[in-house]
Amino acid sequence: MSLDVEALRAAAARLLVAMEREFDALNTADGALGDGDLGVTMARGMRAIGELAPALPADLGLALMQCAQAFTKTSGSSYGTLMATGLITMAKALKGRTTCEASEVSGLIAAARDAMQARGKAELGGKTVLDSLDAMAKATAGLTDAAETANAAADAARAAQEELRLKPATIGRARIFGEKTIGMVDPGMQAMTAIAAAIAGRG
Amino acid sequence: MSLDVEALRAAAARLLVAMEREFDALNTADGALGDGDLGVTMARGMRAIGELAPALPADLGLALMQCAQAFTKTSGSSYGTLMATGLITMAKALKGRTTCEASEVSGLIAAARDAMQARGKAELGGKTVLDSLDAMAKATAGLTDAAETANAAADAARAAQEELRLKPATIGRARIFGEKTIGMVDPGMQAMTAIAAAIAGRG
Amino acid sequence: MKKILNNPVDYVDEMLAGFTAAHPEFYRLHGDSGRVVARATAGKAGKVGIVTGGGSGHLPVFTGYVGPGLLDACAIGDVFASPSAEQMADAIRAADSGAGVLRLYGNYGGDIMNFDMAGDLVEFDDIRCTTVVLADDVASAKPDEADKRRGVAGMVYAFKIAGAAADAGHDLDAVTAVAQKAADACRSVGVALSPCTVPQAGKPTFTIADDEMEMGMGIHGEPGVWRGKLRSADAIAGEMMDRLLDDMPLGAGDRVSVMVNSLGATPPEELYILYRVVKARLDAAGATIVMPLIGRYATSMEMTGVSFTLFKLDEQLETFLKAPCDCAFWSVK
Amino acid sequence: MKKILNNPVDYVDEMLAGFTAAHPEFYRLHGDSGRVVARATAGKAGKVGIVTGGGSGHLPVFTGYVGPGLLDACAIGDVFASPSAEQMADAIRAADSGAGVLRLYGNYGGDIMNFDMAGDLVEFDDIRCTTVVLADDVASAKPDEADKRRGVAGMVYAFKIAGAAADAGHDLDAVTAVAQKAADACRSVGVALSPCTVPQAGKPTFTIADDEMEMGMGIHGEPGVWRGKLRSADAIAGEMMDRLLDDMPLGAGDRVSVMVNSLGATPPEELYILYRVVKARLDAAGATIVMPLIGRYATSMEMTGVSFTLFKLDEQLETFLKAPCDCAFWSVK
Ligand SMILES: Nc1ncnc2c1ncn2[C@@H]1O[C@H](COP(=O)(O)OP(=O)(O)O)[C@@H](O)[C@H]1O
Ligand SMILES: Nc1ncnc2c1ncn2[C@@H]1O[C@H](COP(=O)(O)OP(=O)(O)O)[C@@H](O)[C@H]1O
Ligand SMILES: [Mg+2]
Ligand SMILES: [Mg+2]
Ligand SMILES: [Mg+2]
Ligand SMILES: [Mg+2]
Repeated sequence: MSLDVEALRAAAARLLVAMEREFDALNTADGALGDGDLGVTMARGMRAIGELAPALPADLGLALMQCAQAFTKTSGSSYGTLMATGLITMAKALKGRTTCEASEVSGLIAAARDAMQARGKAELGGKTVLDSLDAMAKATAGLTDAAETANAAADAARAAQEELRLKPATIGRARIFGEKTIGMVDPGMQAMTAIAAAIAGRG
Repeated sequence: MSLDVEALRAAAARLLVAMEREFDALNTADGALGDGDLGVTMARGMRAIGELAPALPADLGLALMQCAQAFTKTSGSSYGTLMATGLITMAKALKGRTTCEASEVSGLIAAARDAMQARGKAELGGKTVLDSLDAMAKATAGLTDAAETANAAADAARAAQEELRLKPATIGRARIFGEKTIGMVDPGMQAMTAIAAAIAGRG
Repeated sequence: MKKILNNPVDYVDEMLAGFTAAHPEFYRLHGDSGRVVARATAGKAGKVGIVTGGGSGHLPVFTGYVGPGLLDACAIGDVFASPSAEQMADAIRAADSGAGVLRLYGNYGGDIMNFDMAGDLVEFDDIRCTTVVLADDVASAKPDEADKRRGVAGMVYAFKIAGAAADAGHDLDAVTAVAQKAADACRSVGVALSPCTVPQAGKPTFTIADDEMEMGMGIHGEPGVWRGKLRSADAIAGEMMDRLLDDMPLGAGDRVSVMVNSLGATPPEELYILYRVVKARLDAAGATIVMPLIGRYATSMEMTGVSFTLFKLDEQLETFLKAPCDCAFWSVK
Repeated sequence: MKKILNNPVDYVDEMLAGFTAAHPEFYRLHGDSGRVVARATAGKAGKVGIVTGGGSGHLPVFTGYVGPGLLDACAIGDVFASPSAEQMADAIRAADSGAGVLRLYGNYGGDIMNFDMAGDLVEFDDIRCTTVVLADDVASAKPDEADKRRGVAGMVYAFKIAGAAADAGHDLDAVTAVAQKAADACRSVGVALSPCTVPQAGKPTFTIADDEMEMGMGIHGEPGVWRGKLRSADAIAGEMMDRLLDDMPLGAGDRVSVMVNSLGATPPEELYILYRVVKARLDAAGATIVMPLIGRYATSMEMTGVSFTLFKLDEQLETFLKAPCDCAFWSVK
């Protein structure tokens, strides 16, 4: 089964529900290490995407580009900007196509990861959303079934979050807290875990 | 026994103790109806008088004038200014004299009351320190013994405070509270009750 | 409501030490009470002097408004306490350059008694004094008792007008008359959300629940007209405008300056949110806003809250309002 | 920490509506995002443009400093959130008059990524951009990692210097170089006593006990160097000066501007109390204070606290610091 704009719309609907639910949790996680706005960023971004979802074009590239713009328009937070950067990268890759195979997902995630790395100038292993994406790209490599791919990505995001939890933060506002962040979940990774779970239909 | 500068010094010492003790009580009473500074005013004024007490001249007029100036220098609050006005009036009456008879006290209080009324433009019966002084002047009229005079003044101040408690405030910051002040003691009367008690050696 | 201070007793003296050290181009201490501030450069000889005085804790009011086109001198009391009569007399002397002095201050018992006493003191110096008492707070008394109202942020407009009239060379009676006209043309109302702490008292002046506000409260925490649940910015601004316009109706063709003033902690962001409503209401009435003032002009240290002031102009008042003035907190060019 | 607002989602848009309505002589909205403010009257054609951007909640930073002798345009985000890259691109376009644009903003991840992205976007418009990132907060990283420091109140000095250099007709590289020199000559440190509330979050950004303070805290509540019992004003000021002078020693003959800045709720009375110590320390070092700035220049809404900034001058910087500028919050004549 290949992915099309309908699948994108359905995912957007699930993501909106998930981000509204995680609003407080993400704000709180970000508040402990940063400025406490990550829930706001995600909920606003997803609401904006939700608004344009019914009118999204069948061209997946154009559709993802519109999603990226919705994100940049509602928020200039680090995470919002990185998300938009990732989406634009995927949009460019899918331009002119109305479907996408599950087998392409790993490559798309990896491309997003690289673009976001270039934008944010952070290293892998720095305990950021990049580590989530890296794990997701690796876990989905070679998979061809959509459900299997989504599940593998969700599992990988959670596993990466727990693994990196034990390292100190080195990037963004959390960096200042240094060693104190050992044992704390990176809010951006927590958000990506929630995103991947919602895409996989886990709630 | 006639009153001299020694008696004034002793009274000043008792007043200082009394006003330090009443600091919070007077601030609180004033805070309920005004701006909460009456304890500050009284303590600072009495401290200033305490500082100059050892050097007060034998001339009672000069001595009281110096006390009045000590009050005006430390505070410009309504009560401080009225106290100074009253003291200046008494000072003028006693200028050039080193003693004063108990029989003169009633007249001195009445003169202070009138000068303070002229300064503050308030009516008698308005629930202010004027009512305390009015009662004290009346209660001490005709008395010749110093202790008896002091006790009569202290009793009268307390009685006036309780009597006026049942009326609404009409003057100063408390006026705005209107009928709500019925049942509440006027802070300036409360201060005068404490002053009269301290002068009478009641603590 | 946390404060950065040393010994509370020294709050005002230390404040004035820093204040005069920071702005020697505007302010200098006069006399030896340490509580009288005069212009760094005296006004022209023969100019009417404008003097004010009042408690500390309201910066820029009172001391901050000493400067060209504004006040000549100011006596400063402890926090929320009147300066003494002697200090006021010193301020009057500093302000005098032979043409007499206007005493221009807020309607508070202590200040009135002391400025009266100060007047008695300077009579010996042959300084002629007049008085305009400022009473702009509509929440503090009904219109038929308007002379009992408290003086609040509208005082700033009166300082500006009197200062401009004096600088323009008018004589004492003319300056007094226009200051009185300005005072009569001001209406203010305030709302408080949280108290402030008088340093020497050490605890907040009043208490108020976390979800409450008080409409009409005075700048020392004096009682207002109601206390209740915190409302939306638009509802608060709407009620404040109602109260002001009930007291001083404005209509088509009227020209008015407005001040949206923070009592201290309320940030300019919120003042601008409120100003939308002020402007919409005046636009709807057909009145024209002249030189709106949005910021911290008359405060109560760290109190949370705002006040609105409407200042209805005629041609003379508008000219004086727009005349140049300068001080560390406000300048008109 | 109580706020006067309507729907928290509208806080910034309503603020900007009131802001531009109040000061049309200084500010106008540019483009249709509603989040870009430009000078009411554009700078001279051929002048280098100075653009900034950042989160709301810091007035007068950032938007307030748009004006003659200062910034040309500003992109404004939600409270404490970077504006978007598109808004920044719009601001860059508004600031451009053919001579290129300096992007001058605080060292925050979101702002950097977005200004970089905005630079990519305006490349199509053939606008040449340079960047100076401001990182003056000594408490946020050790000297050997100075490039990781946060940008705080020192940004205001950088705006002033860059604006003056651009107005003086210098080209983009020269303006960029002097802005970088100004940035390198600023050191700041802050102390917070109580938090503020981001409207959309609805609760205070951090909590702190009634008798505690945090030394070195950032303007969004980012962690400082220690948290402990509230100290006296003189002890606080002394430690802040130690930290600044350790990082940038000053001695005889040095000329320095100092900013004693309230984070919002702390009143000017307390800033003056602190300024005594600042002045005494610099006097003792033999340094000369030039144009001290005491007030609210860079805030965090209703946060209680202060920051100190030292800005070490050379002849060129002093000339630009004293050059005229004007906006609704600050003017130099
Ligand atoms: N430079 C960066 N590179 C990669 N990820 C980053 C970077 N900066 C921040 N992040 C991610 O973004 C999350 C914080 O996002 P957000 O709350 O939007 O930041 P801010 O409010 O500081 O702009 C972090 O937990 C981290 O996962
Ligand atoms: N005009 C007046 N005439 C007589 N007594 C007055 C007058 N005004 C105030 N008082 C007295 O002074 C007391 C308040 O004193 P104080 O706290 O010093 O006033 P404030 O702080 O308002 O200047 C009142 O309780 C009242 O007894
Ligand atoms: Mg964040
Ligand atoms: Mg009082
Ligand atoms: Mg008082
Ligand atoms: Mg943020």
